[in-house]
Amino acid sequence: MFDIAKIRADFPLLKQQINGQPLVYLDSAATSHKPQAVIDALTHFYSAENANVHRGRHTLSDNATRKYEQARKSLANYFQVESNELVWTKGATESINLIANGLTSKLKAGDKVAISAIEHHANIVPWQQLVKRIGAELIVLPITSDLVIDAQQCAEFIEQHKPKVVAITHASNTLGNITDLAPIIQACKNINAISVIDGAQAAMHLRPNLREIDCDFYVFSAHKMLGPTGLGGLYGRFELLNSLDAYQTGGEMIETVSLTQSNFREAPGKFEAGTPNIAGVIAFTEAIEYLTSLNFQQMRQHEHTVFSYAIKQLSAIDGITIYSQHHNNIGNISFNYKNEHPFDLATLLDGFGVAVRSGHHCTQPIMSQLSISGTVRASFALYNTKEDVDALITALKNSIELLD
Amino acid sequence: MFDIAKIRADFPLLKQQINGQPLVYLDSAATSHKPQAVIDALTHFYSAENANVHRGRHTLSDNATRKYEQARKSLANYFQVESNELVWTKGATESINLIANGLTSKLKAGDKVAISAIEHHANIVPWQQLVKRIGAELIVLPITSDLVIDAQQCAEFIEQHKPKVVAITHASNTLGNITDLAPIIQACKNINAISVIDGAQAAMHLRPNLREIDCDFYVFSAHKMLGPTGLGGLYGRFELLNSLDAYQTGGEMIETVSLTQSNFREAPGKFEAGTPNIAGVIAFTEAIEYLTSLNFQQMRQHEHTVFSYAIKQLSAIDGITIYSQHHNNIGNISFNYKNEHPFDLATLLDGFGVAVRSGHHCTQPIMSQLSISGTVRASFALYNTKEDVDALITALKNSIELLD
Amino acid sequence: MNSPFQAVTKDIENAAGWQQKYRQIMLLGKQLPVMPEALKVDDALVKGCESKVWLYIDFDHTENSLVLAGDSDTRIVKGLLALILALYNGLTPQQATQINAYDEFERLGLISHLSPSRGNGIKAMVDKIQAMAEQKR
Amino acid sequence: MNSPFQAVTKDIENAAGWQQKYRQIMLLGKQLPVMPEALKVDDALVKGCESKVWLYIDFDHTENSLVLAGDSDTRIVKGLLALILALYNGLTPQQATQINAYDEFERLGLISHLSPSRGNGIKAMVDKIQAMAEQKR
Ligand SMILES: Cc1ncc(COP(=O)(O)O)c(C=O)c1O
Ligand SMILES: Cc1ncc(COP(=O)(O)O)c(C=O)c1O
Repeated sequence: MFDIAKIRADFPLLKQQINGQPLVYLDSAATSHKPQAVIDALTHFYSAENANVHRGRHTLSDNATRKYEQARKSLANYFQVESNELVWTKGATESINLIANGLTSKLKAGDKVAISAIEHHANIVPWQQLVKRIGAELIVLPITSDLVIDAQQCAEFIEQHKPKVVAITHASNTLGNITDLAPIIQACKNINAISVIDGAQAAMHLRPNLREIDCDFYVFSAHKMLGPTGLGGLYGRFELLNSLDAYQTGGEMIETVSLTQSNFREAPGKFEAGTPNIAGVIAFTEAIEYLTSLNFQQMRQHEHTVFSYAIKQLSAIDGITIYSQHHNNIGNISFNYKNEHPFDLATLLDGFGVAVRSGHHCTQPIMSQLSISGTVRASFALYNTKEDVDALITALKNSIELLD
Repeated sequence: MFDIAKIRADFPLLKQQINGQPLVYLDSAATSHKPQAVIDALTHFYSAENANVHRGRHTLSDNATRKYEQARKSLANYFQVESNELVWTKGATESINLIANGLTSKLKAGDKVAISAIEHHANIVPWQQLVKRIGAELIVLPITSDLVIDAQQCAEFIEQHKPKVVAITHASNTLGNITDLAPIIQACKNINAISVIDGAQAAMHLRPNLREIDCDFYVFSAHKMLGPTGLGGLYGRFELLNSLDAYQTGGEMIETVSLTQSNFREAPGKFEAGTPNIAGVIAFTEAIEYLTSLNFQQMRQHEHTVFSYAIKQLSAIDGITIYSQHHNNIGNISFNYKNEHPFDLATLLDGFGVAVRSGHHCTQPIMSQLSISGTVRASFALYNTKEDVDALITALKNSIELLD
Repeated sequence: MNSPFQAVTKDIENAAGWQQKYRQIMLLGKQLPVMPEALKVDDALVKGCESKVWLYIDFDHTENSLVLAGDSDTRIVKGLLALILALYNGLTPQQATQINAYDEFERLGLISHLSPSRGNGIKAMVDKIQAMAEQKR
Repeated sequence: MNSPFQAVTKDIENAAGWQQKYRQIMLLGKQLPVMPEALKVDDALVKGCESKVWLYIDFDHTENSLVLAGDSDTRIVKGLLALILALYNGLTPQQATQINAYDEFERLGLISHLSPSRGNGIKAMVDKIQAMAEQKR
């Protein structure tokens, strides 16, 4: 059984009070909370294990290096890939930048790069910069009127327009919709396009088997997966990954340096210049272990139950517009109340102890498409409950009363 | 008074045992240990304050943002600069990459970029990449035969060769030598060259007043300044900083995004794409507060006493060659024993509980210059003592006995 | 303390609980004179806010006083804006520089809205008005 | 267990304390037959080590056995290399694949030297020998 009481007890932050009321945290799409094991790992590292890695000739450094490399194995296991196909970065944003930059010499003027209209800015702007740099063209994959990436249509679009790179999200941060990746990746394979999947939102909720998904690249942020801030990474199919242009340069990533020339190491080392986020990586292992200790089906079932309940309860309130798809959703619900500004709603909800996010959620193109300035977003994670939904609904009704 | 017993008690890691013996940590140039206050700040953040910044409309997020921006103020205070002149990165390596990349459109083929021969790889390779990209030329500033950047000679060299950029270290990680920056920066000003100072080693030991130093850029790593891993930053003179090409792109750093075009924010936001290392930044404030709570003169005096004692004791051992300058040193001593391999010495020292580093220390050009493959480096920080030196000397004598 | 501000803040001070306080703030916003569309130029738009906030700021040389107008597309920010206008509108530069909006917001239990993090533009507006007052003094 | 290895490890096992253990290891290194300079080609250099480590590996088809030679510029790695050579040199591929160097190093209290982090090349060497043995089996 999915023991939600036990799980909630593992997350110290959920015990906070806000404005004199128990916190109801519905902003996990922005960042997730951390289980005690992750926090303890950080404390333990800095108190008893702190050392730089890959460099020392002493016990602390050896142990830190071993744990650091062990973390890569844990994560490889989580994603079902090889350790040397995983690169640590400071977050999903850096991961996408690393890939977009690394593909520079593989593209030429006139080539096309495809993204969708529901991407996070992190999966838009780096591609805009790339195509600008090389005189390539950015094209936009079709979405349905309810803002879902239509896999079949996309596949056809890809085979027709033949982009060299296709970069799409596995799940939308604003809407929560899960993309049906299989037909899209098949289409990429058919035309030899490189597929880049933004897994920032999906990596925790969907525990993706990347061998099965069979994409070329997949990016994630640790802080959205129960791990610490300042850490993320990417998976890359080894040969392709290794063939990317180097991104940052400096210590650790080199084999030899003279004043006139340098040789770089193989992936993943090639992409990890400088001292990494050692404590972050080691603590993140605990997050991965925590996630894998849970039965995946049960976790998803629980998340689904809470999400569906939230959709049902929200829909029952007069004047609420929900923008998110009701099925096939990781658990992010974007909505508005009549013409009220999401800022006002979110501010009042906060007064009741309910933490949601309002705004454009770094997806301005979606907002343009919907002709709105923003939404209120309630996003759920494995530690949320139906009681959280009830608290949201009560607070929402009270807030509406204040507004009306 | 500089109460060293109290200070040591603030660093839990110093109480570790290695191989059954008390740890003697002489590897602070690789990474420093963290005072309890830094560790506590991490725990507290994740247990009671965790939220994403700049985005939320809820109390947790507001508080996290306030603390995050407060950290920038603390650091601005430490370096005596303005908050908006400081950019957070994941470390000194990324900082230099950000600057070298950002200068791309300011340079043209044939321009010169000057570095010294004692630079860390992080302050060599990004410049090699930059000059390669634009057809510019990398030139090497003169050093003296004992591997010190000769400020007067450098100033002349700069005025003669007129590089567009001069990138040098404030203190060498391998040798510890402190660069006399004033004449060099004056020379840069005279010919309008951009000065980039690698402060990775100096930032903690020298508490540099950057207004006074008057360089254009200064980079640092938090983990070498009692702070957490995965964090660093750079100072940039505001107008110049703001005029750099954007580096990473994505959320947070934009003002508006459409599918066809994006506008970027002003510095420092422009250079901080994606979710930052929030916990790291907030915990780093504690490190900065810790450092500033100490009387600077007393701290330097203490460091100097320990360093001088170490130099004296090491010099007294027959067969030891010291490569570091004996005065004007932040506290890094590189040495070898006869023709013994530094790896062997470091391994044996570790057996005695003494943590030093061996190898090329990411400064292969220095090793080529000295025609050696590496050195043993003992590096000291404010928490080290004469007793640590005594332990090093005893362990060294015993190790030599094992080797002879 | 100038009396237009005291008049408008009385109800906020007397509010029972935060809900009533917000209700009063939103009420204030509703009572704010309509900002002429002609004044809603790009220059008057406060940047970096989640909500749209305009602040028009001018100086009446004959009366030696600050002339302010503003608007926002959110109710709460508009109410806070009304407070700011009540605090500063029509004051001489000398008077304006003597006003500490932070203290007033603190007193009203609204200080968190003036924090840099809020991104609601309130802080930016206060800074802008103070800068104008300094300049004209 | 094959006897050349047992012969060389006896002193390590009996060593009193880690100092004596390292002394024995370095002694083993000193006794390692000189590696012909001709074999010290780039291909034999184990990459990514702080020390220089060469491992020459060949297969004697007539004898059906592994032929190994090696050298290092550090004493400790050279001693560990001597242990590896004693463990595998002259074995048939079948015999070699049955050897678990990790267990042996564990038993001798030297396992930390076989960790990926050490960067001393010992692990890389074991992996290389095992790969050759697998291939020739
Ligand atoms: C002088 C110098 N510059 C740059 C760096 C790179 O710092 P980091 O590895 O923290 O990015 C170091 C760290 O070893 C250093 O000592
Ligand atoms: C879908 C998506 N992609 C990318 C990102 C960027 O992640 P980060 O800010 O951790 O770099 C986010 C986070 O908001 C996201 O939700």
